[in-house]
Amino acid sequence: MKLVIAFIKPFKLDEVKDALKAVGITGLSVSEVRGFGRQAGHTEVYRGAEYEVDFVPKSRIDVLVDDDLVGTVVDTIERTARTGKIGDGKIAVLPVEDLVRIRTGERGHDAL
Amino acid sequence: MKLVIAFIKPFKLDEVKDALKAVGITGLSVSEVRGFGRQAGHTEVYRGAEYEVDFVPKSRIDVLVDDDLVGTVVDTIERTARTGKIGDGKIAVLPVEDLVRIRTGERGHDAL
Amino acid sequence: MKLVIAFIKPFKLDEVKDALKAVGITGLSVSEVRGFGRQAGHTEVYRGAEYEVDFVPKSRIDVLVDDDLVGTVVDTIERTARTGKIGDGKIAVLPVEDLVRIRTGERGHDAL
Amino acid sequence: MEINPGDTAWVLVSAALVLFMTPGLALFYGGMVRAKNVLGMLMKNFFTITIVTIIWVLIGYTLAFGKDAWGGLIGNLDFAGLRTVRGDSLFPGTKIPDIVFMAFQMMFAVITPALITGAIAERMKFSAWVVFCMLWSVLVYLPVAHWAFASDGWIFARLGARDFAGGLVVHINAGIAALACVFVLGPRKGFRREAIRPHNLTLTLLGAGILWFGWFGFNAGSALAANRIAGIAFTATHVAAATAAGTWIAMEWWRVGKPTTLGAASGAVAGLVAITPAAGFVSPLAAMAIGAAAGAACFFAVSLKFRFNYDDSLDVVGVHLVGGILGSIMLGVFAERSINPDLLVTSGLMFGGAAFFGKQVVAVLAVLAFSFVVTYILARLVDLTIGLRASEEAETSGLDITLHEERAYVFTE
Amino acid sequence: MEINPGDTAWVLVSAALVLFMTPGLALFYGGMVRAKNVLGMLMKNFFTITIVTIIWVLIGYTLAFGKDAWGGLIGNLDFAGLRTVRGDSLFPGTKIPDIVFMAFQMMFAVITPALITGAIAERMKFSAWVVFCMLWSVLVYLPVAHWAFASDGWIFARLGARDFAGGLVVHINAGIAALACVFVLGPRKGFRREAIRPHNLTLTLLGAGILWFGWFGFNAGSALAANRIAGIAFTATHVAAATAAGTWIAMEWWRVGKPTTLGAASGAVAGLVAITPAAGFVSPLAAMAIGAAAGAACFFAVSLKFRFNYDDSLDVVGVHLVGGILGSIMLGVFAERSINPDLLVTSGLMFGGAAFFGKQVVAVLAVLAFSFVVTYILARLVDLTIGLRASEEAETSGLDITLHEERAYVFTE
Amino acid sequence: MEINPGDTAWVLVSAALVLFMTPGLALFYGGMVRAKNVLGMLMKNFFTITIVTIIWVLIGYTLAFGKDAWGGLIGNLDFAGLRTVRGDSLFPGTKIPDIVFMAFQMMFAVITPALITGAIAERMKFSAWVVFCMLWSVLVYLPVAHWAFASDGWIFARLGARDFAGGLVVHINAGIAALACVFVLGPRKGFRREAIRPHNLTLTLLGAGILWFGWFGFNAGSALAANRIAGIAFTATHVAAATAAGTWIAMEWWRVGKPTTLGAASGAVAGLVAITPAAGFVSPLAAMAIGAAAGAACFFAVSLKFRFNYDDSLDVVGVHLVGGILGSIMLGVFAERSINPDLLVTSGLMFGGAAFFGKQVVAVLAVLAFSFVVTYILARLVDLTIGLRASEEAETSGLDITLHEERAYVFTE
Ligand SMILES: Nc1ncnc2c1ncn2[C@@H]1O[C@H](COP(=O)(O)OP(=O)(O)O)[C@@H](O)[C@H]1O
Ligand SMILES: Nc1ncnc2c1ncn2[C@@H]1O[C@H](COP(=O)(O)OP(=O)(O)O)[C@@H](O)[C@H]1O
Ligand SMILES: Nc1ncnc2c1ncn2[C@@H]1O[C@H](COP(=O)(O)OP(=O)(O)O)[C@@H](O)[C@H]1O
Repeated sequence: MKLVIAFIKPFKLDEVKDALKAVGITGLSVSEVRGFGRQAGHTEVYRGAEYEVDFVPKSRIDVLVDDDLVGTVVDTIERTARTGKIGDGKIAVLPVEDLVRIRTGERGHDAL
Repeated sequence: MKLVIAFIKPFKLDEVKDALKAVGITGLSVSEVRGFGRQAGHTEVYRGAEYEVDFVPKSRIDVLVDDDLVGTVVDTIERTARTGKIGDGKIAVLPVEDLVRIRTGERGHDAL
Repeated sequence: MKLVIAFIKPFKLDEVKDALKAVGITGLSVSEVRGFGRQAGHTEVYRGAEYEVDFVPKSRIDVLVDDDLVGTVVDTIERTARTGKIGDGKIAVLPVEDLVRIRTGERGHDAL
Repeated sequence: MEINPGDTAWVLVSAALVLFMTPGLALFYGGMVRAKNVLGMLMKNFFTITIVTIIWVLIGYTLAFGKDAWGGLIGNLDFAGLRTVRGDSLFPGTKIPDIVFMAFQMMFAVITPALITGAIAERMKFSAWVVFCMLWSVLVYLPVAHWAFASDGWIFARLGARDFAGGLVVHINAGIAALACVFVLGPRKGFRREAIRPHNLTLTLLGAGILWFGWFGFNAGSALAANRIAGIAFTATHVAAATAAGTWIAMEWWRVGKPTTLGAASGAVAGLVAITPAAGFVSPLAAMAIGAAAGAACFFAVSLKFRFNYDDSLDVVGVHLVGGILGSIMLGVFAERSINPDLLVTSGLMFGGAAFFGKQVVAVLAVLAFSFVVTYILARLVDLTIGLRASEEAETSGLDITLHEERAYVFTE
Repeated sequence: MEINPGDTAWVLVSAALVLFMTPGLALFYGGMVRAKNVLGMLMKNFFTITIVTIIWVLIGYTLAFGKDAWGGLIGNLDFAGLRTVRGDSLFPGTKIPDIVFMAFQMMFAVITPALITGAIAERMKFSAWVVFCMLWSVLVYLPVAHWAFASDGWIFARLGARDFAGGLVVHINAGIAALACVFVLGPRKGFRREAIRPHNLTLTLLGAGILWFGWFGFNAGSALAANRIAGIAFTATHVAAATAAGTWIAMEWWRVGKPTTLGAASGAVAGLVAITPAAGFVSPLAAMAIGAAAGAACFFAVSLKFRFNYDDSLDVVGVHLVGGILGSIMLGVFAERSINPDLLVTSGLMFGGAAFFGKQVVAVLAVLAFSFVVTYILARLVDLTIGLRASEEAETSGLDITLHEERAYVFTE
Repeated sequence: MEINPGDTAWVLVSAALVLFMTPGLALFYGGMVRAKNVLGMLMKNFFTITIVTIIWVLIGYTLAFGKDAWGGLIGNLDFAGLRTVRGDSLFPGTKIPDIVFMAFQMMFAVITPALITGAIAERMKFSAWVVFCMLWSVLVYLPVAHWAFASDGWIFARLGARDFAGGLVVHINAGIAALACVFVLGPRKGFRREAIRPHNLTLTLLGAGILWFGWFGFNAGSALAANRIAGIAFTATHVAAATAAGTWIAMEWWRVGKPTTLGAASGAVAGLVAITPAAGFVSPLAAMAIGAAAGAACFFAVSLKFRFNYDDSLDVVGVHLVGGILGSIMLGVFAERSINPDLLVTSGLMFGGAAFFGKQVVAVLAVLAFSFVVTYILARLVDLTIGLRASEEAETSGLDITLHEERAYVFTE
């Protein structure tokens, strides 16, 4: 059981979600984050005062996934989230020791 | 040391927090996420155009917890967050290698 | 490869980010969370009715980092985020099994 | 007699101002509900404009301002469809065209049921509101408006009580109806157990600002002329609002420890409500006294719902009912004949007019009884037929998504 | 003849109300775009006030209301720089100072191009808007205003069609121009593929409320006096808006399943648009009919863009063009000479005036053709020179950050 | 002489419009602070209405408009408690009831201290504001209002300078007071080090729209009649606002690279401020010149705080002080006697009236000196007694939670 975390460009979210659905992923969770990285932030101007804003908006996807699907999930995100421009983001895979579906109490594989 | 992550229905948040407090949990962090899963999303209509919105709002809870309390925490969340209807969400347990309390620099067990 | 997660006071965010940049961190992601912990929440009053709000706003930082930098990152966050008052927050280190840069497909160390 | 353009200009502006109050009210209330229900609240208010306007044109104006019919219960049908209301004659006793008076009064008919939406917030079905609002406008609002506003209405003409701009007709009427609705509808899930916090106080404060602004049309426009009575009413309105906000904040600071923006806004509205029946009849200092009393009384009144366990969600009872009663009664104390000799036969209690005081009390009681009983029956009726209340699922997920399939805010795109 | 202070007061207030409509429109539109583009939308609207006001003072008023020049295409330069417009004389046919009439009309010139911003939302460059708006005001708005509003304009004086407050000059004119712009500009990225949802419907509803309020100045102010015609127009305006909101919601409930707040707001605006040309010429019941037709027609019209694939983003075509045509034509049906004998020579179709109906049709076609052709040429011109469209990058990241270097909302600090 | 209903209608409407400006200002400012302080900002503005209204009724009106007392420092107590202000007589020199004039002027007294709240944003205690605002209204506003607005005030009657609607009394007065307050209060934590960004520019733009709308009442209402001067003032107001927004945006585009919505709103307000003293005395083209100068001058002025290190947080000094001085001086240049022969004895510099120019300069200097000195003393006094500044903790966590125990936005429920 793994947790795949991806930081992607927000406008790619729907595409990624649909692609994951297509390869058999039944669930995921998304949050809005502010990313700092190689991609430059932007300037904001208020009454003549300029502010450098380092952060750019990103979407974070968390997918809990069976070991045998991890490769597919990572590949799918990589492929659909890629624009080839700086700021496309990262994918990380973390080990999960236990997993529960709250509704039924099912554990591990069955909880997905 | 573990990190317990739970995706639950937002209106259950207060109940879950109070139950965790009751079993001796001294801290947790909550964020708002959009979940995709078995639970159907909803339709939105704007000037006659319909949009399927796959995502439903969920609350994500992150609890850092000692190894011996993990079972209690998972059970407590499972019990209090359950409505029995689709969309109750998941609980995952991840290994944590190190933990620090910023204020004091305490590590591991003492940091909680 | 590790994932360092820190829950800190929001007004410390810029300082922490700048310090991490200074020690060679090239990226991180930030989200807004509501924290529950030793630090007391606050009261809100609406038309004479008082509500205890247990949660305080915190910023969550996620940094993916090479094994050899983990110590530096944790120390840096600890040092810059500390005010010495209750509510300074926690830092957790989680193992990461795989890491991909979406733009290039680079893996592991090279993805950072 | 000729149309007076100055008077006509003022009443036209006032009508526009009163119309503007309904969106203002929508925002005032909308900011106080949770984010998942804000559109439901806005919708009930906006659509009330539609419902009442159509009724008003067809039969409302004539039932309110036609000559006594049915033994004075209501007006006759002389003006049905407004066919004979085309500005060719002046409205009796004024120098403005009848159609201008009609338009001004239309806006009062619109906002009165809208006030009730604050009490039934976050749980009533939209369809139920549409039906209830139609019935209530016809069977409760129009009779009461006829009694107190029409020149041959029994409260005005026979009893001799006075209601300058709608203490009886608008605030007591809507306030007691709100209470009846809440009894039938029951409380929101989580009432008294959970924190049900306003989701956007900037909307509420904006709404309060619009209400205050519009209320000048409501009260000073009710002089139906740009004359000194309009100036008296204008001043009284402003002074009462400002003073009531002050006393509410003072009470809050003293009893709760912190002065809140919601308190300031609520206090101002309480003052505006209380001065409504009295605006054209009292001096600035009397307006200050009425405002001060309203701020303090309504501050206490809004906490009664927790004590007696009725979910008057946004305090329609606490502010409009209590403020309306207070103002109508205090008019019986502070009215000065010398201020408005045309409309006042005697002064109030303070200036020796005990009889007038009594009349005000009778009028208040009559409206309370009539409105409560009829509203209660109507609410039960709607509940038994199509059901008043949204499903539990809708209440949990929010009315916006479930009833209107919209989300108020999408900040992430 | 003397200035009439009542009339002057009413037209001054009306001018202020019409000015207030432009910020109202900005919010109405601003709430409907995505959060990343809301400031771009507000900016185009606010800055239109600047652009048009400067033009108006220098040459606009005189080109619109100067005596026929260039064979009646436009007015002459008698009032250039407003040097001779200083309130020393009455505006002909009224009892208000010329400068007050000038100020009232200035606000119409301001809001008309602002209407177009709804169609080109979320993708037009600000610089392109500034240039386009200048050209369009001078080359499209001013001629059409002269034809239909000036006492010697050919549509008013020679053809004999009527436009009470701007069905032709404002709504058809801006609506068809919006269509031409959209043809040149092309659709937003993701149009018809992605959900492009309103980001803040509370702003949109607030904007609708302000528009409704301001429209009383727009329509009833066009009587240029505080008289019975103002009362007629005021009533018609309100009744049409309320009814149109009602039919839109009814259609939506029936065809889509859920009544929406955006639908209610859109319906109200559709009714306000449709009654604009007719407000001072029809009875309240006719206003109700016009409103009902507008609500239904515009409800269908807004879905045409998906069928025919033009990205009229916020439905300027569906609401203003369709509503404006409908109202101008229905005026040809419902006009009653007895309501406004000074301005109407005959009644409409329903009262036996077939000729008048024909004139209305001709006027509509003339404005459609002129405005479409000239606007299309202007838009192409601007596109070929400085480019109409923001970069793809800007469209993806949002116009606010890229064009204005601002963010609308920062809730986390 | 009889009341003129047209004039009365116009001044009543204007009073309502000026009242509406205070909530408008609250939103304008509220949008510019950080989300944690928005309610603190709204509260200070709303509550200023309460404070000043109560003072005005009791002693304010009489001290400002009573006959010269204390050697002309202030008015006498003839109208204390408004006991003799009941609409029974006309206000001298007008055809409106005294109570209507009183109500109109009350709204000026309300908004003037509210302007100062922009400078002390995000750090002043609410309790300190309440006390300071009371003292300032009585000891600074009322004397200056008496000098420049009362018919026997020395600036008006003896010096012979002119202030049509409050360039001296409102804008210079509040602007220089803001500077004095900032000196005593000190900068916000993080000033010049951190980005302190507006949290909600849609509120700010809405506020700017309301201010613009209300300013018609402020300036054109100051004609105290619905006459040609009102038309002149109305036009000048609008033209100056639009032009100033244009020059500010042009400067910004040129110097910073991007035109911003905050710039457009700020420019408009700068133009409105600058035209205030001059509105009823100048031609439309002169208004355009004044607006253009104000937009450019204030654009530069707002950056001075970074250079000279005073935290005039929302640019009250940069906009109101600088704009007010500019407008009062430029009135000395552009005033045309032929435009307003009743109030102007001579024209301005451009039309040969060097003396009048000098008088304007003297008046400006007098108000600057008086207001700065007294305000500085008052601010120190309040600071030494109850303390002006919120605790560091409160400043970090936000005034909303700590001072008012409320949160402006809760979007997640
Ligand atoms: N070390 C990191 N830890 C956590 N998130 C990161 C890290 N590096 C980058 N990110 C996330 O990925 C986003 C894109 O990274 P960036 O360096 O800008 O581009 P790229 O991934 O194309 O090299 C960042 O905005 C941030 O959200
Ligand atoms: N594989 C997954 N990875 C991450 N989050 C998930 C996953 N599956 C479900 N979730 C989260 O749990 C929520 C509920 O899941 P859902 O499938 O709708 O219901 P249930 O858990 O009752 O089967 C989702 O909305 C999402 O937030
Ligand atoms: N066990 C925990 N799991 C997850 N987050 C925690 C936990 N304990 C504390 N936190 C986070 O750290 C923040 C600070 O914790 P708190 O107990 O208030 O102070 P301190 O860390 O100084 O003892 C909390 O608001 C919460 O966001």
